Amino acid sequence: MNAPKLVRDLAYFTLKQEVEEFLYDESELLDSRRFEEWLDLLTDDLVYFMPMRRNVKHGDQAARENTKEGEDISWFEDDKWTMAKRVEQIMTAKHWAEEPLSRVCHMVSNVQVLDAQPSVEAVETVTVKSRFLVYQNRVETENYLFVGKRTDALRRDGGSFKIARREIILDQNVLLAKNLTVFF
Amino acid sequence: MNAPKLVRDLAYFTLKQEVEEFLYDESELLDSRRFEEWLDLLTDDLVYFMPMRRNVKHGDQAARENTKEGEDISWFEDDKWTMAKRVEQIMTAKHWAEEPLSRVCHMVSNVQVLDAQPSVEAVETVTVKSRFLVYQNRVETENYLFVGKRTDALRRDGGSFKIARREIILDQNVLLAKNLTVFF
Amino acid sequence: MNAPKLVRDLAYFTLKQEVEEFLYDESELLDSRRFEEWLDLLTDDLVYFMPMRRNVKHGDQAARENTKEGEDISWFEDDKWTMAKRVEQIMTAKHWAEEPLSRVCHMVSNVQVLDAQPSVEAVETVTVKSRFLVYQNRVETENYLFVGKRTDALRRDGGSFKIARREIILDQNVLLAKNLTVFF
Amino acid sequence: MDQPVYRDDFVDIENGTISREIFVNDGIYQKELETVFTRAWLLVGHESQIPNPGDYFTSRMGAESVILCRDFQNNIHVFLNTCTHRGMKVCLYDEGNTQTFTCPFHAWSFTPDGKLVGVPHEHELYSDVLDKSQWSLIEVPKIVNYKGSIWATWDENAPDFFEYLGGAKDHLDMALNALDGSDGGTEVFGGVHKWISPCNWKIPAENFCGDSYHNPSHISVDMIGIGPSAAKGEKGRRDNELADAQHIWISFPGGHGIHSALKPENNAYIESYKDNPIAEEYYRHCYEERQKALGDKARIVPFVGTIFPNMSFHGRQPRALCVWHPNGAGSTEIWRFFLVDKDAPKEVKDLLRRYYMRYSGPAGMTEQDDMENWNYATAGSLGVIARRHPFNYQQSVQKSKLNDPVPGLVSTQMTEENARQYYKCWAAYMNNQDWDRIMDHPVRHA
Amino acid sequence: MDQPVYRDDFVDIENGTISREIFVNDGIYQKELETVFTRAWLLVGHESQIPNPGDYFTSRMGAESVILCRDFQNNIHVFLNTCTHRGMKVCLYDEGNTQTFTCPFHAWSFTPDGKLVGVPHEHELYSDVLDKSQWSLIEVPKIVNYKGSIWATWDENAPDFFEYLGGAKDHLDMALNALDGSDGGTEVFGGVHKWISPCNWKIPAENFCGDSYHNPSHISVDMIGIGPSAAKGEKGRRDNELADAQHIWISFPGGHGIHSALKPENNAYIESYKDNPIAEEYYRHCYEERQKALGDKARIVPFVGTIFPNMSFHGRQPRALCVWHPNGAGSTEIWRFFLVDKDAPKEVKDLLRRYYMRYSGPAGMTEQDDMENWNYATAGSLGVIARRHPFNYQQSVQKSKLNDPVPGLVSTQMTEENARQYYKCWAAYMNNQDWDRIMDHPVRHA
Amino acid sequence: MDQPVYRDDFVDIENGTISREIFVNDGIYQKELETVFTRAWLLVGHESQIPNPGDYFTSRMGAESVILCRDFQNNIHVFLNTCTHRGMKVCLYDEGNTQTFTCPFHAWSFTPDGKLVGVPHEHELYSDVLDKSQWSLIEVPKIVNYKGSIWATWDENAPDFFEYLGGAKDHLDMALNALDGSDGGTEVFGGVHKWISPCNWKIPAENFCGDSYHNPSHISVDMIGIGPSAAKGEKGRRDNELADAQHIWISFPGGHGIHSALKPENNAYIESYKDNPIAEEYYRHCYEERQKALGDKARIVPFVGTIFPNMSFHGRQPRALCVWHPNGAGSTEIWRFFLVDKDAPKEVKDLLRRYYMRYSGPAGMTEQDDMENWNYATAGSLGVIARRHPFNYQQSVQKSKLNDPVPGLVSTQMTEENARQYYKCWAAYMNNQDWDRIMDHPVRHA
Ligand code: FES
Ligand code: FES
Ligand code: FES
Ligand SMILES: [Fe+3]
Ligand SMILES: [Fe+3]
Ligand SMILES: [Fe+3]
Repeated sequence: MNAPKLVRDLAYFTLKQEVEEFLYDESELLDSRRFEEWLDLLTDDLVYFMPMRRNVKHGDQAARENTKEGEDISWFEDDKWTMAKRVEQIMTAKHWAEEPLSRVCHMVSNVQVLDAQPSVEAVETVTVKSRFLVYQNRVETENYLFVGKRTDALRRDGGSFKIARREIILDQNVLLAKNLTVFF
Repeated sequence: MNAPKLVRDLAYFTLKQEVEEFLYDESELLDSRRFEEWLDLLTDDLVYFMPMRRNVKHGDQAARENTKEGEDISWFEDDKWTMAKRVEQIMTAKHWAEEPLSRVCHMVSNVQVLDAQPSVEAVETVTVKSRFLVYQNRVETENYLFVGKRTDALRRDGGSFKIARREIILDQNVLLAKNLTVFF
Repeated sequence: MNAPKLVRDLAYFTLKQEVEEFLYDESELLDSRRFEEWLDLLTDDLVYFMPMRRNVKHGDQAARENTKEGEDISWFEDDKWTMAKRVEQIMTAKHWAEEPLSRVCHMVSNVQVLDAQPSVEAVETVTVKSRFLVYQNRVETENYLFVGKRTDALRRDGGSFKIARREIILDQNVLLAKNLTVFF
Repeated sequence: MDQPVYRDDFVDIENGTISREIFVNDGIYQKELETVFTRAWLLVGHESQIPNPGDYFTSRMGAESVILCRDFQNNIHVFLNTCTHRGMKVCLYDEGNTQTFTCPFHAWSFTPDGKLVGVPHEHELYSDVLDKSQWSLIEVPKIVNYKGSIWATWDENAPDFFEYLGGAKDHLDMALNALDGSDGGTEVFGGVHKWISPCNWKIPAENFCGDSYHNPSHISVDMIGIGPSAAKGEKGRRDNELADAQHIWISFPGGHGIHSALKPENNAYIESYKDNPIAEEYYRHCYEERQKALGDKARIVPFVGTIFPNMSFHGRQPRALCVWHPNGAGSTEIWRFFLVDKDAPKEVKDLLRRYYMRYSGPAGMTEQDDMENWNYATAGSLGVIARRHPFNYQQSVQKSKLNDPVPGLVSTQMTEENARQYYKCWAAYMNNQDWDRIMDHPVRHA
Repeated sequence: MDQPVYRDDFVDIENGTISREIFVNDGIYQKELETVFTRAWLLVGHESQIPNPGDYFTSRMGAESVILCRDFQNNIHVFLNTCTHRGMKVCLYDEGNTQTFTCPFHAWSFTPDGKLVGVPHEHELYSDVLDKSQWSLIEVPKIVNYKGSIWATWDENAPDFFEYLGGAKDHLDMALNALDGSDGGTEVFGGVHKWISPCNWKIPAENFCGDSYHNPSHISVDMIGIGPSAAKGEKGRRDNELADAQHIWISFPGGHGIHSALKPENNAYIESYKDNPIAEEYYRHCYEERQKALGDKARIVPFVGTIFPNMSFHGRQPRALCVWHPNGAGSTEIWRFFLVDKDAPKEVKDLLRRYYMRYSGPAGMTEQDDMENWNYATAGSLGVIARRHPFNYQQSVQKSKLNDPVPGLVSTQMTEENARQYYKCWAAYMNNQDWDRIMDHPVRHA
Repeated sequence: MDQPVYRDDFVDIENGTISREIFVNDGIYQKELETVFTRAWLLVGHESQIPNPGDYFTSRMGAESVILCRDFQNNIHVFLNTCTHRGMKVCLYDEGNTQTFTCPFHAWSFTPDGKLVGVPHEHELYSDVLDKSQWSLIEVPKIVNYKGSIWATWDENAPDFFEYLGGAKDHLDMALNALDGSDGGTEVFGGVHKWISPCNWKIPAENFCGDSYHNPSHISVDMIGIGPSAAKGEKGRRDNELADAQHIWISFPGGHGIHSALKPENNAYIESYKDNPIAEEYYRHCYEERQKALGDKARIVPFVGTIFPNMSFHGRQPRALCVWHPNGAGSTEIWRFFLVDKDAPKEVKDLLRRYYMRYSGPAGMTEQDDMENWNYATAGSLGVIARRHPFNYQQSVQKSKLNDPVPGLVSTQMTEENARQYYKCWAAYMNNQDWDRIMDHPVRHA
């Protein structure tokens, strides 16, 4: 089976546990609305990308299904500066779309370590895939469910990691939410 | 990053694995409707608390967002005796709200070990945070989705744990279900 | 607590990690529509079973709640040949119910190793329970959520496993989807 | 198509039948919003939720969001939660304190007394056209603060609240007064239960107006015992202090239905908080105090009741004020405010809070089974064939007496008379009748 | 607004056009519930689901829940699943066995023959007012057990079932008889497929009344082969035993549409279960037995058909009885009961079960593609412009013959005549016409 | 019940009030679909989305799916996405290239010019009955390609597009021309934003027709700065190149409303892409080129506008074409196509893409706050009491001038005149008036 190629040895599983901890801690920061602390988890050269997804005929998926980074309009193609602005906006307390603040829950599952460079033992950058379910509930009865996949490039940062790249595949075509004010 | 403070060493990960096993086994008991066995997992001094959540203005969250334990009306502020009564009620086969029994699925993710006392190595009490998705399906087409966070105090009990305290944060304001007959 | 009986030692946790990797890699194959590769994960004597679930009175569950394998009509009671046909059908690009292809996300959680034969150390067959949330989104706004449990018999296959049996408990009565074109 | 206009034969209280249409028909639901909820007195909240100037609590009247607030002259107001410029909700919070309600859309701002005080660029853009005084927040014409409970109506011609309440007042009083009888000595706990229940709003309203016949709904809690003496082995879902009392079901003009009880002459207190000596002591003490204060009148003890159209109360445990907000023909948004004696000891308040939570609301072991029945009674009446078969309301027809042994149309046996009168009154609203006809009732002809 | 009353020009079978309104209009949907489903004979279930006294199976007629049960005198009944007191569903289970249906709300209880036998406190509360005999469970006036299949109608004036069925009976018989032709030798497997499909209910009903033209829907299964000889390399989705047969499409009074086939004189059996020798042997054997029993009549072999309004059957593989329950103008709740010879060997039953599951229902590789088309044919007709353009039903107009070569209005080439007659009959119901007009049909004028 | 027919007093532009009914009433919504969206010119897409023969893009007109495609003679067509046989959508893809649209149901097939070319078994089943030429795909009677933007109407009697557009053309031109003024020098980026917003479709349409008064909606982005000079410390959400300009609000016949600006005589370029020297250089260069080309006319610079009924554009940053597709009285499906100069350098295109994404759409920091207001302005107007209180449109009543300083009904101060005229025109459609009455407008009487 054409699975991620790393040897599943002790070093691998140790790294994976570390990565899981990191992703859970990250979710916790977001759901407890500690947005500035969350920003600190992003590298200065962050790429935060969420394409739109089209209905195309069998065989055309690779070429046409997703909008292209660096070329098309997508849902997100942000850098760190923009993410910081998004946080800054929430903090003004005048960002009506998040006032009152949403109740958000990030569930992360299926964590896969796809790659580790230069090596699992002395990792600098690890490529991680995960599944997410983000539940957003606002005001009285507004309710949105976002489900999909993330592929992250995590860069070693002392005892922890920083997010250098996050590609988010949201499994929707017409967006089934009025807004995308949550972070994924 | 202001993450849980424990050192992520072997002892930590071993404890965490144990805790995950416990939470999954617990879900399995609930979903297979082995309620009396589940009751055995609760300490006699159990506190089972689920606050209601309000929409409040930016900055007021800490003071006003959640109803307060020991003071306000909440969704649940139960002790073991009450939980036992809830189970007893289901077992009468006359608890119309659970007759026929719901089809329930507990998904637990993002397990975080926040604290271990007195130490990870010789743990007496471990504080665990997790995310849950509880899917409830009843009769023909009744369908409810509950998503949120739990913070548990697990007390060492021989080879396993018992639940001494469970605080449940359900990410809703107006409850989007007719009943709360499921255990979280 | 009447939990799965295996001793939770290092060998156990190592096996469990392996199993989790396998299940996540499997989900990834499905969600990235590498269906033929996924077929290779199924043994030739595969049993793929999903019963229907009835509303019955308290006490009748064991006898009457689920349709019976080898006797009743269920949602699925397939062998490998049939699964291969299902894949073959998608590949014709004329399977209208999957043309355009759905956007599918498999979230797997609560992985439990229920049994390992002949032993955890030298495992031939491992019995694994897990929870799933399968999110399916099609065309413009079609949206289906499938939540439930799987019990798999995984057979050792060199460094990995193959699926010899999968029993899927979908927590629904009247199916709340127009079709069951996704694999669970 | 599925929405015939309301027909008078839908409510036939002489023969004790009522059409299912009134519980499932979308057209009738719309008409209710227009004829009932724009005229009747509705419960909005409780004074203790807005103690200080600038405090507000976002509530609901019928299907609409309203703001209950206290202005800086300490006057209490109820406003429709919508900007008069272009309709944006001026408040998206459940509660809080504010100087002004400033609309997020174009920033018109209103003070807590409703006045439009801020209009950006008013001079350049609106000079001599916009009369600000005509564009205040939309306010209810009538409001009353009754022992802390706040009520309002959209009909300026509605009778005053006490006339509207009539004889039901004596019974509602018992819920709002302290246990020792002292006037309005209650407050509401923090935390208002709000949830959505798939039933027509009139079914729970009727349920509380005196449907004691639905006891079988609660067989499971009655079997296991969940009351304040349950740990000591008492069964049942509630204290047994009515063991020796005569239950009475009373209907009043305006459609209000009450279920109270009359204690025997000696009027002895019955132990009913055995699980907690402090509570037991408190209840006994209050009971005796009340008897000293009220004398023979103390023999009347409260149980439950419904103030037309959609407010119900629990006068005894679990003491609460409920509102059944219409939310579509087949959906009700239920709100419940829980009452407790202001001056009760902490132990008693805690015991009651816990009891309330295990008894009432979506997590309440008792009410869960009510809601299951309300839900599938509504669902079971949706069909074309079902709608051809009216509900049965023949229980204790013609068995009530006037003002005997207490004021009102009284039955000393279980009865659906309260329900029959409730729907007779409801029909008067549906026919847009004047207040005389609405308040028409057997007791008026006594 | 979007609900004009039904208009006669919506169904124009002379010109072969039918308005899209009848598939998407909410008002017309409501009218169907009131005019079609309260009068026509509907399939409720199968005798083999309730073998013993007290057994029940909860089913559906139109959009309403009904209970199919066997009383203790062994009589079969069909009741509306709603309490006559206040509408609560008296049964929330899919199936089971019970002494009484006791309502969870106020505990009125009914025996499986529908009688109201338990009314708590009856004497005190209902003496000389409640006539229990008038408040039994609401029962269908007409019911029939036809070879194990149970049918019912809400119209006491409806023609008897066999008159209603008319010539369609011979074809439905073939689905219900055993393969060897022995009378009603079938049973249903445990497990009833129930699912919700976003299409108007008439689209699948029409699809089964003889729309053989939609073969392109199934190109994917036809390409890969999923039938009982597929493992041996046969393509197609079904056995090929009709290879040498003359397909015939037949319409009958009452709107029923049948698609059967006529084998050549020699009527040779065609190998079609190559993947399994036991099945092959069983089918060959039954085929020959049937021929012995029926002689030349055996040349007629079943395929599919629709009994007006919403029951369809598969007479050949995958043998099944289907009901298309209306569930809103754009939604259908589909139920399917799978048939098999009572006395077939286990191997054959197992092979068929598996074949049925991979062919039919939401997991069925064939039906999945039908549903995709039913779904988006409905969705594609919702719009204002779309509604201005009727559907085309011109296929083989005027090409059918009367009673040649078999009874009925027969076409020996693919045709939409069955559909045209189906909607002509549907229109008669919509116009509340009498049964003579409803049963009016070319064969009546032959 | 809640659907009174449309009443003329709902729109009272003399007194500056408009009833909330028109934003929440389901009956009025249905009538809009029938009277407005079947007659007005609607934006369908952009030529650059279908460059080659056989290319198609699936779009929407009103609430219906349509196919924009290019046939093999290079002609552009717009078809209803529904099969003329039985309604199945002939295209379930968002875009692609095809030889034919072949229906998955019964395989009728249509070429990209709409012709029905394939009917299986045509000869046997349809000989001399089916006139294929009458069953082509349903095509719009009028279509126009205007500088790449494709527009269509279902009304063959509609005025030609340029007559329909009238004076609004000059302003829309500025969005579709390149920055240097060269004719139609724009293309759309790949990727069309599509999302569902819970508001009535007219609220955003009105918002873009000149509601500059809603600036307070954007206080958060204005506080922090998100524009192309923000990294250099500029605040505000957009470049400040209008700092020295005179804003003008213009209404045109047909209900179109425009908000543009008039630069001072010297018409100096204002630095506004400080974060990126290449962009700064490009903008300055284009600005000067445009001035050379247009001279004094270059002083008019675009901002935003709405082409009646549901198309809006952003002429300046973030340059885009928006469509507010009706999706129910309380729901709008929003589509946005983003424009950029064909010949702009990659750096500029990238900078703009990123700016567009952080500004517009569901992830746009600016538009998110608009949508919050549109959402709860709709929700806040649903109630029975709310509907009794009309919206206020009194801003700058009678303050507009005719053709001064530019053509049209012009206001040099913020105004709701564009909105008032928009709804006056909308009312004409609702009353099924002829095109003369629809196009009636003060400028016609100048
Ligand atoms: S809507 Fe409130 S200020 Fe305009
Ligand atoms: S509803 Fe069935 S007993 Fe009252
Ligand atoms: S619906 Fe398109 S071919 Fe029949
Ligand atoms: Fe009750
Ligand atoms: Fe088919
Ligand atoms: Fe804006």
